[in-house]
Amino acid sequence: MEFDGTFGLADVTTEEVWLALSDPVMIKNALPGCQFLVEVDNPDDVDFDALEEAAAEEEDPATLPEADPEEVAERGLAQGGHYAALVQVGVGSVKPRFETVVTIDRREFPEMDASGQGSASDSSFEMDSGMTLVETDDGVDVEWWTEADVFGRVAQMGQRVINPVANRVVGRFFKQVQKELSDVGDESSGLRDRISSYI
Amino acid sequence: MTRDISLTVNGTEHELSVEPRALLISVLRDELDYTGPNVGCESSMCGACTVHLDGEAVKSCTVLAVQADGCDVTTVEGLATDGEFHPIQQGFQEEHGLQCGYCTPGMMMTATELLDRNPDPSEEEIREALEGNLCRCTGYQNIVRAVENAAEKMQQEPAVADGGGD
Amino acid sequence: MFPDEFEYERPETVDEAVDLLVDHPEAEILAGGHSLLPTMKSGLASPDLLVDIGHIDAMQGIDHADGTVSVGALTNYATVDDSPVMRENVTVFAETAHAVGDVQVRNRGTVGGNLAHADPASDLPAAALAADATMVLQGPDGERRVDADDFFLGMYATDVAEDELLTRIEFPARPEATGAYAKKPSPSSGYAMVGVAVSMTVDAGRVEDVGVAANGIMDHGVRLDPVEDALAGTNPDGETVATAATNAANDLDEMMMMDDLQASAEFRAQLLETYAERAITDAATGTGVVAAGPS
Amino acid sequence: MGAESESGSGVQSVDPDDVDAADILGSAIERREDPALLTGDAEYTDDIELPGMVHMTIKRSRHAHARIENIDTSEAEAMDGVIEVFTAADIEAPGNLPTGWLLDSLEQVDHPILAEDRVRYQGDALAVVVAEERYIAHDATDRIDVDYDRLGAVTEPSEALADDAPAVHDDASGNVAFDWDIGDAEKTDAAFDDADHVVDLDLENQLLIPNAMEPRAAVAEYNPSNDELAVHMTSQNPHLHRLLMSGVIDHPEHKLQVRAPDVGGGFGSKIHHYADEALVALAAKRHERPVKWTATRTETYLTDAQGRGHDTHAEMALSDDGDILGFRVDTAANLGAYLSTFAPAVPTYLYGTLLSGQYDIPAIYCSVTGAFTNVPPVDAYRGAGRPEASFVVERMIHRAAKEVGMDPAEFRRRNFVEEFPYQTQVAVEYDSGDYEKTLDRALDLLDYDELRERQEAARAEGKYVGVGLSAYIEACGLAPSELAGELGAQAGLWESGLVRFHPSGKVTAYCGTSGHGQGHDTTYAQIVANELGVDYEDVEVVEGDTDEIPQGMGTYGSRSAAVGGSALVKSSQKLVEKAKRIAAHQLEAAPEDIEFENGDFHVAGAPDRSMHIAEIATQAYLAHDMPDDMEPGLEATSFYDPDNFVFPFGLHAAVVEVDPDTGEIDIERYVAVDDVGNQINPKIVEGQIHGGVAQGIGQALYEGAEYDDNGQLVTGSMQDYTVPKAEHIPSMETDSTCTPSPVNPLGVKGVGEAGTIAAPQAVVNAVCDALDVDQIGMPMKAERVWRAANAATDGGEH
Repeated sequence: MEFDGTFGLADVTTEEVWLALSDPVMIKNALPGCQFLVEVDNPDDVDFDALEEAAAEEEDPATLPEADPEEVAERGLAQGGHYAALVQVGVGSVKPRFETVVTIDRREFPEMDASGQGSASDSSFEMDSGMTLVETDDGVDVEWWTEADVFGRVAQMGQRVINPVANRVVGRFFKQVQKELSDVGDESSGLRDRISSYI
Repeated sequence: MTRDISLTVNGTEHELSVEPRALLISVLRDELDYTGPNVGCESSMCGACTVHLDGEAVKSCTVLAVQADGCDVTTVEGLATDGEFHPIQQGFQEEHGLQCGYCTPGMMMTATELLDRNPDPSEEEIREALEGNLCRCTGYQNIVRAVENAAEKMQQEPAVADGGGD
Repeated sequence: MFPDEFEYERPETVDEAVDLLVDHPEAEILAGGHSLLPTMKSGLASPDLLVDIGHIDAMQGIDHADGTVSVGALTNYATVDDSPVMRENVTVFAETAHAVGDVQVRNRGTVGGNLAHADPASDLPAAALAADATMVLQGPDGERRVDADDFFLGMYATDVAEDELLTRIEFPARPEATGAYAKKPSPSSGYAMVGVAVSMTVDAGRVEDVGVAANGIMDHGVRLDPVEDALAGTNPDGETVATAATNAANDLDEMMMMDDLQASAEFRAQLLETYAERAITDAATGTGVVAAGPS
Repeated sequence: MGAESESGSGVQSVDPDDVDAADILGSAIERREDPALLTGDAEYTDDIELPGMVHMTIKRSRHAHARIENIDTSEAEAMDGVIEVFTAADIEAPGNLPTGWLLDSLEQVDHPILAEDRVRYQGDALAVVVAEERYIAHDATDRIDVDYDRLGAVTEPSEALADDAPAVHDDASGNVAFDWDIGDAEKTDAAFDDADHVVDLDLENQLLIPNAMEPRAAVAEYNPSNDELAVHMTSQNPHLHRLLMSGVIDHPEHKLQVRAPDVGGGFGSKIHHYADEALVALAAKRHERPVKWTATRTETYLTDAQGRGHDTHAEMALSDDGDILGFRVDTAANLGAYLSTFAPAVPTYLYGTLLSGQYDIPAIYCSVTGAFTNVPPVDAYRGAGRPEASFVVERMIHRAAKEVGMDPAEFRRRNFVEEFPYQTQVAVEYDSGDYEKTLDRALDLLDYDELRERQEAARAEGKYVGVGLSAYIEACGLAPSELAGELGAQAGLWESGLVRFHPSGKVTAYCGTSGHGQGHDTTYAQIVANELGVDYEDVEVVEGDTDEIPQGMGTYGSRSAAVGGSALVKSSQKLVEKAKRIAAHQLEAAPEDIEFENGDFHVAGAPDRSMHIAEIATQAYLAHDMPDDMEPGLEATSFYDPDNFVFPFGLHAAVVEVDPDTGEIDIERYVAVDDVGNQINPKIVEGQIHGGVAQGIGQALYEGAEYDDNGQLVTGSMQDYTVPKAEHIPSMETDSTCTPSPVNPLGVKGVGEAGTIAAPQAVVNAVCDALDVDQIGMPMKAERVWRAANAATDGGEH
């Protein structure tokens, strides 16, 4: 399955969007059903139960605009980095918990590619995604694409729901991103300048 | 964790203890040995498991046994009385309304409910009523005839019971 | 296949049920079970706790008083289909209930379960919208009423909170209205590829009041405002209806249109026009449901 | 027998008590199978409950193609109620499932019953769970954790044969399972060189899922003290299953019983030997307890052998006058991930040999490439090869008639074979036929000329009415064994029949076929009662049990009446011969002076000096007064090996109206005129036609296994794969003509597959006719038809 689209963000700069979309905390907050998103050393050996416990105890650090841009840049997604996430996309009574590992394959401002896979009981998925930021007259367009493959029960029994659910997840994600970023644009130009310096 | 329930099947009351997740069809077949209703699809499509629950046709693969607690269940085993075929059974026999017979118990349970509601259904009404019962053998034509045949028999029967024309 | 193990509770009253939901927000509600059990059997859902509300008598039955028809959430489709009160006062809902599933499903599936499940391809959401239904929800803080227009939020998503229960659906009684539902069923599942529900009141040859809504086309039931607008005040003759129906897909967000193995979004949009025309025509002639072709 | 029915209104059944014994053969008597099936007394495999029985489930591959890195069964094994979980690593050299039909160029590949390090289709078996209860076994299956290294998958035959396709088997280069051809390439090329017109079509015959209503199931019980193993299973051919299974699990054939209890439909899917039933037998031996496995519907979707799966390019050479000069067919056939039991025969000898259809075609050439793909094994499904052939022929005929500007009925008539026997250009010789007769009968029923006028009038009003014809031919009762052997069969194609008189004069007939809905108990009793002149009620029929029946080949390919029925005739005739000698002896007459009529033996010219055959049976077992050198007893066995196939035929027609706005197709009429030779029970014949047509309409309009790019089955339940419902199938008008077959003593031709072979192209031709387009793919779902209609009305490409 392939999905793609363009999402327009008003009154922000490419650098702000880049920094925000590189922030695992912000992504975690924006992604529906995401319990945690943390960097891991070995993508083949992730203890999701332990990470979930840890995530439940910790409080999320602040994101932009409250956060210090330096800290955000510090924890930002890195090329070659592996990130573990637990995503529970609830669709009515169907609430599969996908244990997911994402790798940032390429990260060159203003473009980023990532790939990942995950599994939930007798289903699994694989995906390749990418995005490019394009400056527009009144802000930034996020051009994104995802190629996703689903296997097992969800592929077989849930065929009817995959497309709209994926569309909704993506839609909500960008809406949330937009909401968080609109605050960035409101802030003093000081923050803007500081953000630019981390790109 | 199990739960005590009571089911009256074809007039016989059964008290039993079931897991909440046990499907009515599993309990009927595996616990109580009513193997007439069959399992065909597990997606609530084929209707081979159709039984009457308090007089209404239901797919017993889509009802938990605990939901049927206290209910009257009629299976295909309860159609004939005193060794005498129900008119729907006679209709299926006379019109060759079955081949492998696997869908037949469910098919007949749905058809009897149709005839209770509508004693003289048209072909279109019969086909619509059987929407939830799949048959892979007959092409449905003789099933339709079987239901029509049974409808005729059932309409004649009360006249006979009333003592005929006089 | 078989459902995974779960805990099971069977409250006898709405308050007991709500208490259980407050204590167990993760619980799934079991009404007729005809949406939930297939999902559990296919292994897609494994709730830890089922709250079986099937024995709550207060949620059963159909009442008609003071210009309002109230349908208990546990009322099954067959009861709605057969109800003279519904046929007279909420025709579109009765016609649509007749189009749900098959005989066995109609005997067992409940209108509340259907609406709360909010399957995009289900039939009743469009009828609830077209009939201007109000959903009555019971939660720990008492009763809450939600218009059908605000109730369906997305695929399997409604405005019912985790600790709330849909207890009944209220409809304005409209004995003067005709109603129809035209559906293109998926030949395999019987679910709607597209289904259009219409409730219409015509006075002196003019459309006085009309509700038109669709299932199957979007990720949730939607009201077709442009069609309603095009019909309002007109004489619903063939040409007017056909023209109005061409507006059916106008306001719909293509990105959220259903697009799957059964039918592409493009084809659904085409079907939507045809079935809107069929449903409106049928409502206009007051003859009831339009039967779809077999394929 | 042999009377042709009068009209299309359907056959009326009769109570056997109301039929004279002399008329039993050919009577539409009610079936004796029915009472048990109508009361719930039937015994399907899953109904069997044995003391101490445990349940088995199978963990199946999630992926269509992957390397298996690890299978962790520990969590499943730790569950309460789980007895054992085993994988390939836990059993000695997992057996390989054999292929029962070999071709010269065939690339044979291993097909282990449990995958070891690689899976090749979604559903490939990985591990087996044995547990005390059914629900627990299913729970445990979910808790087996498999690590996969996913590989690229391919599901379409033409794609599998492309250069860059993933390799399904390392040994099968280019995914080619075989290359096969038939006919004369040069002669056909020459015919095309001389042609006035050449037409061509790309035709896809989609993959279908059989969907017998009863899922496959098996119950095995093992007795360690005598090493006897009994397997009760959903089988169309218990003896063949026994033979193959004895090799797969290495258990002596004579200590293995395979029994088919009541079987809920098969349509081919219960012919083949799968891994699953062998695993049940293995599990019963491992634990010395009865073991039951019943497939879920999901499993039947993932693992039942599928049918069809052809990508074909066909070309036809024509003269200006409308003569067919040559026919060239190139097919890529999907064989799935492994070679199923009869898979290589289906797209070759059961397909290429039927490409002459009902027509006198002077030059034919057909080449077929069998392709491995990542879908379940593809094998015989109702019709097996013959529907594919008939589809290609009749679609091309429809196209050709249009090309030369002739009415399709007249084009057919012009090219029909008229003299029999007829030797085709593709190896087979047609036994008998009268193709014009079925065409004329069908055209009469249709009121064809009036219909064409109505079609034109409708078009003027913007309505799209179409008529589609299908003049099909099929080959049943594949034979003789010697020929089959030359063609690659690893089995004979005879059938055995044992007819046994009991001392009281009652009769039991045993046949090696194995019915599963066809009413063999009834029809065989009709045959035997007629031959022996005994009451129908006095004949019992036994099928489907290797412990009771001498040997058998089973029920498939519309062979049971033609081959099994004939074996019973032969045995009955042997009995009559022996009884005649006993009668002569006891009536003190010469055997040649004894006449046999309706069960009575009497001395010619002295009808009072007579004995009934039942009385002779008693005498044969008393053995007090037998002819010299004659053994006591009265029973006989025959192994009947026919000389040739039989070739049923017919003309099916569909009348449709198509709504171009919605793509909806309304089948207004469906007319079927079939000639299946003599009919033993016309009611059963009619039922077979109905059911076959429904499956054919299913293929034309609704059915199709669809896979995504990764080989995931996306039509994996009855919610997504349309098994036609009562509302989807029109009421059919059936009629028949009768051209007895000279091949067998009954003059029968076979009927089980006729409808399925005939129907798809009747419907497709009708829709193409309605929309005036050359081609619409199957299944003709509404959206596809809508697109075709719009392309047509826009004058665009289609």
